[in-house]
Amino acid sequence: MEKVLDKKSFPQWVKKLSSYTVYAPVQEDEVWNYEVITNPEQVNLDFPNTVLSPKKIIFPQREVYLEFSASNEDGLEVKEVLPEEEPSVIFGVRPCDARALTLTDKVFGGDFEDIYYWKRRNQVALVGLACHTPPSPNCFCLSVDGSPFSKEGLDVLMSDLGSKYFVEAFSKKGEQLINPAKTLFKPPTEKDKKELDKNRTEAKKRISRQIQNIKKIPPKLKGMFDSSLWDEESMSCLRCGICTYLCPTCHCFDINDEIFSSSPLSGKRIRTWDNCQFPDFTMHSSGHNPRQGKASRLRQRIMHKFQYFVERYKNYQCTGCGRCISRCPVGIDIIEVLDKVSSYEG
Amino acid sequence: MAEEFEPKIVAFLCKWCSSAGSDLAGVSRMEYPPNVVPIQVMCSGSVSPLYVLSAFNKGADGVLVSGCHPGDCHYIKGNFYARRRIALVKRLLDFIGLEPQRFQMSWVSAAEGTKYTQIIKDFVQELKPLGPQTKLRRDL
Amino acid sequence: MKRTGVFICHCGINIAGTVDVKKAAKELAKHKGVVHSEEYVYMCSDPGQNLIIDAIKEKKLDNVVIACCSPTLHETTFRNAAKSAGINTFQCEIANIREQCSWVHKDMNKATDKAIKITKSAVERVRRNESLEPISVPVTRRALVIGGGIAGIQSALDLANSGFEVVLVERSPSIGGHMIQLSETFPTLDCSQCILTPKMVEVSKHPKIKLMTYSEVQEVSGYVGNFKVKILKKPTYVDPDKCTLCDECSKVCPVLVSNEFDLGLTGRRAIYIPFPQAIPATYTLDIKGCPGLLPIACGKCADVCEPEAIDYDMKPEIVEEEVGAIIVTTGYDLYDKENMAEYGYGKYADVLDGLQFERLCSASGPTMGKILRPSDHKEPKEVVFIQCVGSRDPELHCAYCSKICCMYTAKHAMLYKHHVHDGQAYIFYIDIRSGGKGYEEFVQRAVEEDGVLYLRGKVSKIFEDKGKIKVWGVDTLSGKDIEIDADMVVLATAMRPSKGAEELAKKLKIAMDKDGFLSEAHPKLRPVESVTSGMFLAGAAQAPKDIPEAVAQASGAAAKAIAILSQDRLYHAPTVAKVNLNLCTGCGMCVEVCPYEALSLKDGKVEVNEVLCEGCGTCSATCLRAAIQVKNLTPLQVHEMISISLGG
Amino acid sequence: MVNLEDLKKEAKTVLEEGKVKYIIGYEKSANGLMPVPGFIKSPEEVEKLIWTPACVYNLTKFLVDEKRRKSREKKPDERPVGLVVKGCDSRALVVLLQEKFINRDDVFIIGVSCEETGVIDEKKLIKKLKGKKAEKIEFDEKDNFIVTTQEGKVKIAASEVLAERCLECKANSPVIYDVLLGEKAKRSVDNPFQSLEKIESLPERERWKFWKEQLSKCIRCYACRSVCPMCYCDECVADTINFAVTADTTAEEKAQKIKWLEKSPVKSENFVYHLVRAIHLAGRCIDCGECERVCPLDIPIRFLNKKLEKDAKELFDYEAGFDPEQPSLVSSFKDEDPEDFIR
Repeated sequence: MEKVLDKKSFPQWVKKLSSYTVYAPVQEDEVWNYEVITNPEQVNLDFPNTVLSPKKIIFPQREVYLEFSASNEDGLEVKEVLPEEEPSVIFGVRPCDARALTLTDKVFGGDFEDIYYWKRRNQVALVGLACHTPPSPNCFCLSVDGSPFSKEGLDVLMSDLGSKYFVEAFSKKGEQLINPAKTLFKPPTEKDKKELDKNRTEAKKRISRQIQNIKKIPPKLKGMFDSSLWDEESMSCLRCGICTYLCPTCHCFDINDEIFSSSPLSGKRIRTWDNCQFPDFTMHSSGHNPRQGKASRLRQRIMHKFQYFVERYKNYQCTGCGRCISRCPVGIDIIEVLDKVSSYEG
Repeated sequence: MAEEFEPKIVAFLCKWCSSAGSDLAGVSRMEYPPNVVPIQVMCSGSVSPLYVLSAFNKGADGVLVSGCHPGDCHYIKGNFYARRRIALVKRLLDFIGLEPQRFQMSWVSAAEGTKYTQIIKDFVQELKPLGPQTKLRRDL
Repeated sequence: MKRTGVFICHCGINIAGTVDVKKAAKELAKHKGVVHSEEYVYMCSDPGQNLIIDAIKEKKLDNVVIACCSPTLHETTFRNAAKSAGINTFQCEIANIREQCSWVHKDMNKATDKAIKITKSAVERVRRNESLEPISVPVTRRALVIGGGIAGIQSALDLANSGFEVVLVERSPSIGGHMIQLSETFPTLDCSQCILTPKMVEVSKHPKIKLMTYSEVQEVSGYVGNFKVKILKKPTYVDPDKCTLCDECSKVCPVLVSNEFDLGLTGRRAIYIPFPQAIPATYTLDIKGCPGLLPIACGKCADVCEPEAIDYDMKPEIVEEEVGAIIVTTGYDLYDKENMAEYGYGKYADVLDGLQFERLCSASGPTMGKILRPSDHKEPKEVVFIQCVGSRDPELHCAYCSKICCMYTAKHAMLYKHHVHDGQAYIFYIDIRSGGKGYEEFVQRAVEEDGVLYLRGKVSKIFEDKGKIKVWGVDTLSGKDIEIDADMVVLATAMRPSKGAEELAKKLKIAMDKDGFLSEAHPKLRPVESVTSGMFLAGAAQAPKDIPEAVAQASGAAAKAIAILSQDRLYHAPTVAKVNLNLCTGCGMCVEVCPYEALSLKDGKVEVNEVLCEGCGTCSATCLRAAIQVKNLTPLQVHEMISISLGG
Repeated sequence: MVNLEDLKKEAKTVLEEGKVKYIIGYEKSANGLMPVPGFIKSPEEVEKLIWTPACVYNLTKFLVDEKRRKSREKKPDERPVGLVVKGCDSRALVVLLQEKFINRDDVFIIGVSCEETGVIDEKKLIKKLKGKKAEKIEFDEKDNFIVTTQEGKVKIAASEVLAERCLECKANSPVIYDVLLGEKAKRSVDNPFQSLEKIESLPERERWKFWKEQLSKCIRCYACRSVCPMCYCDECVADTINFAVTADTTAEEKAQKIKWLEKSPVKSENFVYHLVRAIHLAGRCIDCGECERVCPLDIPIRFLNKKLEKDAKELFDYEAGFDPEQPSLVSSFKDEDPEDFIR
């Protein structure tokens, strides 16, 4: 389905979606993030990119699995806690972030279906916003099989045509978003389509950053487990969790019991995001840590994204959003690291 | 009718002065509200800021740290370190907007049963209008 | 999981009257890890203790909590009971639900809830206690007494006569303290020197006493049973073994300085003997007044000294001593002159303090026992004594009562009358405190037999006028203004801790109260012990007191010291700091805060001297990395206690 | 103004003389304006060094890595590490020395004075340039920066883009060094707590609202802790498992790890984390502002540290990072410390 929507009508569209929980980028101080929208006028799609990707809505940083309490002398009473199933829609999803969700879908929907993930995932519709200018100077989606107007993972893609949006729906979910506000949408003119094509051609050119020889990287990495490159490249790493927590594709988690009362026992079993850059990620209770230094952790991040994941799922586990580059406190640049991998000899 | 709010207070009392002073209040059969659960520590100087934050995190409506008067410390100078540390914690908690009444420090000697009684009475009175402490209480 | 037993005492109705002990026992029985919970009317009774012992054995309890009175009372009782049942004493904790709960609350429900929380908190603590045995250390069976006044002399003699070696350190050239300056002592009026000098001689001749006069304690390290003391022996420049006390040196000495023994009423030479009966009997060259130790500067004394006892090359010497116990008897000084300008003290020659008046009365004093005015050597006919000078005045001076002034002022007035029969003595007082054997009778005697005129009130003004000292005051009983043209005024100035006591207390790491007197460990039950184990207090260093009290306390302190010295080994509480070396970064912040110097850095990590550590835990709160904690009251234990106290 | 060539010359000399094993300095990045920390191992590599107003990093943090690395080596190179420090960074060195974390011989300090200026706040600059991409930034002789963008050079008043901490700086010039480049000039700062006082002066309710909103954003990436040169503990009290474990660590010791806070990034737990962090930095924080700079959620964490810095000054006349011999704030006291808050 292809439509155009006058920019002025956009809030009215959002208004029509009252049966949905609506998320959109909201700016607070200097930071953009997806938040629940109560006032459709509030939605502003003129944003660079959010700090956290929409991953945080479908795979929240903290999820309650179950609640437990000592009921009587017989033992524990355990109550499963599942996410509430409520239809929701996220506006302003960047194509790279939507592609990222298709990758986490593979992880959480493999041999084992993660019910917590899918309860939310199935209920959420993703409305994308094409990147006619790169939202970040470090965007490199083209290098990892993406594009600034990729529709992968999206239900709807909106493209800015100045005074209006070109709106494409690719799925039933997407059409269902448009249907309640049908009258607001008009069929696109040929001029609209032409402008769209032009914008898209321009958009690709505007992406200045790219990985050299990306295809060479997965096989190359295979022989680099013991390379000294990791030591060199991780020299300045601080061991913080920014690159990983902000990554739209990272999906590791930890499970903990949060005890509210030790006697009588009560608490919750929760999962939280975990982070391969933290020293405790691989810490054994014996005290042995197989990934002792930060070099091995940088290696893990790179290898997971560009070797293991590729071997398993035939995709890079990276969609080129550039967050890890822009936000790294010491300027560690995944593109540079990968370029060094390409040219690494020895 | 709703029951009157009863604040929960954790009191870190040093063994030699404040806990002894609290004992004296008992021996003298003074009366004060039962809102305080005392935790005897060896010295006010051993009260880590973590104890205070943890008490608020676990739902205390008020926290009291009480030690020997300056110069009277059984451990000579532990209370002086406590005074400095607690001053900083108190200022910081005020800064983030916790009601200043919720975190108190006192000097109570082994002979000051009356003073201990009064401090607890006042503390409970001051906390009642504030209602439950939710700012730092865990919201897990 | 550890098996815990909980025992809740009714204490008759002391606890059970306010706390629903049955409910509490029931609630505790539900608590995690509690396999036994019962209540009983008197846990401290023999049957009560047997309940605990039996339960430990039958139910194989790992630890027990007794919810009862304050741990200060029966902790030892119950820990011993636990021990007799075969578990470690530290596997027993007390939950104080009497003093801190049942006795202070009325509402039974709330008191019960609180008692349950207190008891659960003790359960959480005891479950994480380590089994510990007292730390044993050998004892150096010698003692150090600091201060050679009557208290120090008494302590030293008592220790020495019990067979222990004593090092007696006195900073002035002779022992004797203030008591040797006094003329007669109340209430018997026996001669102070006559009763003190035999003791001084005994000290000097005692084979077990090592007397170090003109010496000061410089540094103390170690711990009870094993102190190491560095003593600075100042040079006297006179070899006591050679000195024959011929006094030729002092005759040729060109320097005249104020004589401290007579409190400035007379002068002395730079080379001098403080008083004829001084112990040790030798001369001392005070270099403060001496023009120089080089023969070219003066050298007269050495020239005349036939036995060649004078040695200008004598150097300060540091003597190290090892002792097992220390008694501090540093005594008092009178309140500084500067503080008492309002009474013309220091301004008018005939306004004296009590000690100066003692010297005037003393047969060995500057006037050979005649009471004469310092200004003109005339006999004073009207003498005004003023009590509470600087004492009992929280606004301007000392808040406390100096305790002995009432008595010695009565004595002064009496002695004055005995010397000057036609004179009149007036005493301004606030009240008369004459508690003590024969004390009240003594005061009555002053009034009735010697016609001393007691005036209740304060002196408002003192000034000199035509050779008289005008004393204006009010008699608050009659309400009349009083003006006396006095010939002499004697001030009963406040007693202060002796100068240097503060510095010494810091070296010894013993506490001082707000007035600077040394703090006893407990005001009632441990009056001669300091808070630092192995260090004891006696005499006016602890608080103003008279001779019999100082002597009694000195003997008490000696007995306490003997209790330590008579043992082969000492036992020290094992609840001391413990370091997690994996976490320690060696920043040394804990080392800085430790009041006992029990911590030190070694190879970049902190190390605990368990014998010095008193377990206060200040280190643990200071450490940013939780690398140091006190055994059996660890942050984990406190964390669990906080949680359970708040209901979770 | 510090001449880059002087810096390179110094660096080259010490490397050639073998005085240092390597130099930690600022290096140009392949991508854009901001430099990266550089580890210069040979005299030839000295050319990589740069010195611009974008040299924000506090490189003393890397001494923590260096110390850990060295402790693992069997025969470590005992030569010092060369370290380029600004005034604020040098104060961090002072604290590390005070806490005996490093020895003076472990580091060869190449001090660079910020003189009358300081370093930029990248966010401020981006805002100021309104989308133009900065490629280069230089100090001007006066109070300006010269920024080169794709569209040419722009002159920007330094005060507009200087980092907040530089506007409130107490040490423009290194307080400890082996070599000093630049002048010991000091910019006069009217009030080092100006920005803090805006928050302080809010009513209690507003302060609470402010911090509740700010700290609720935290995702506990721990970048603030990771970047802080004072956060050198092997195991943080905020960690829920033991890191500092050896073969000797008993099961009981492991079981004794206290959960002062949960891993969940919810408001209450975030407060515990940030308050503990602030308290643990009391008297130690030297206001390099790195924690705030790296926060991906733009939480103004620096205020928490700044608050305690101010209190330490006001209450105890204590300032961190000037004297390595002074006892630290919480391991010392004065008899006259205020106690008007005590009942």
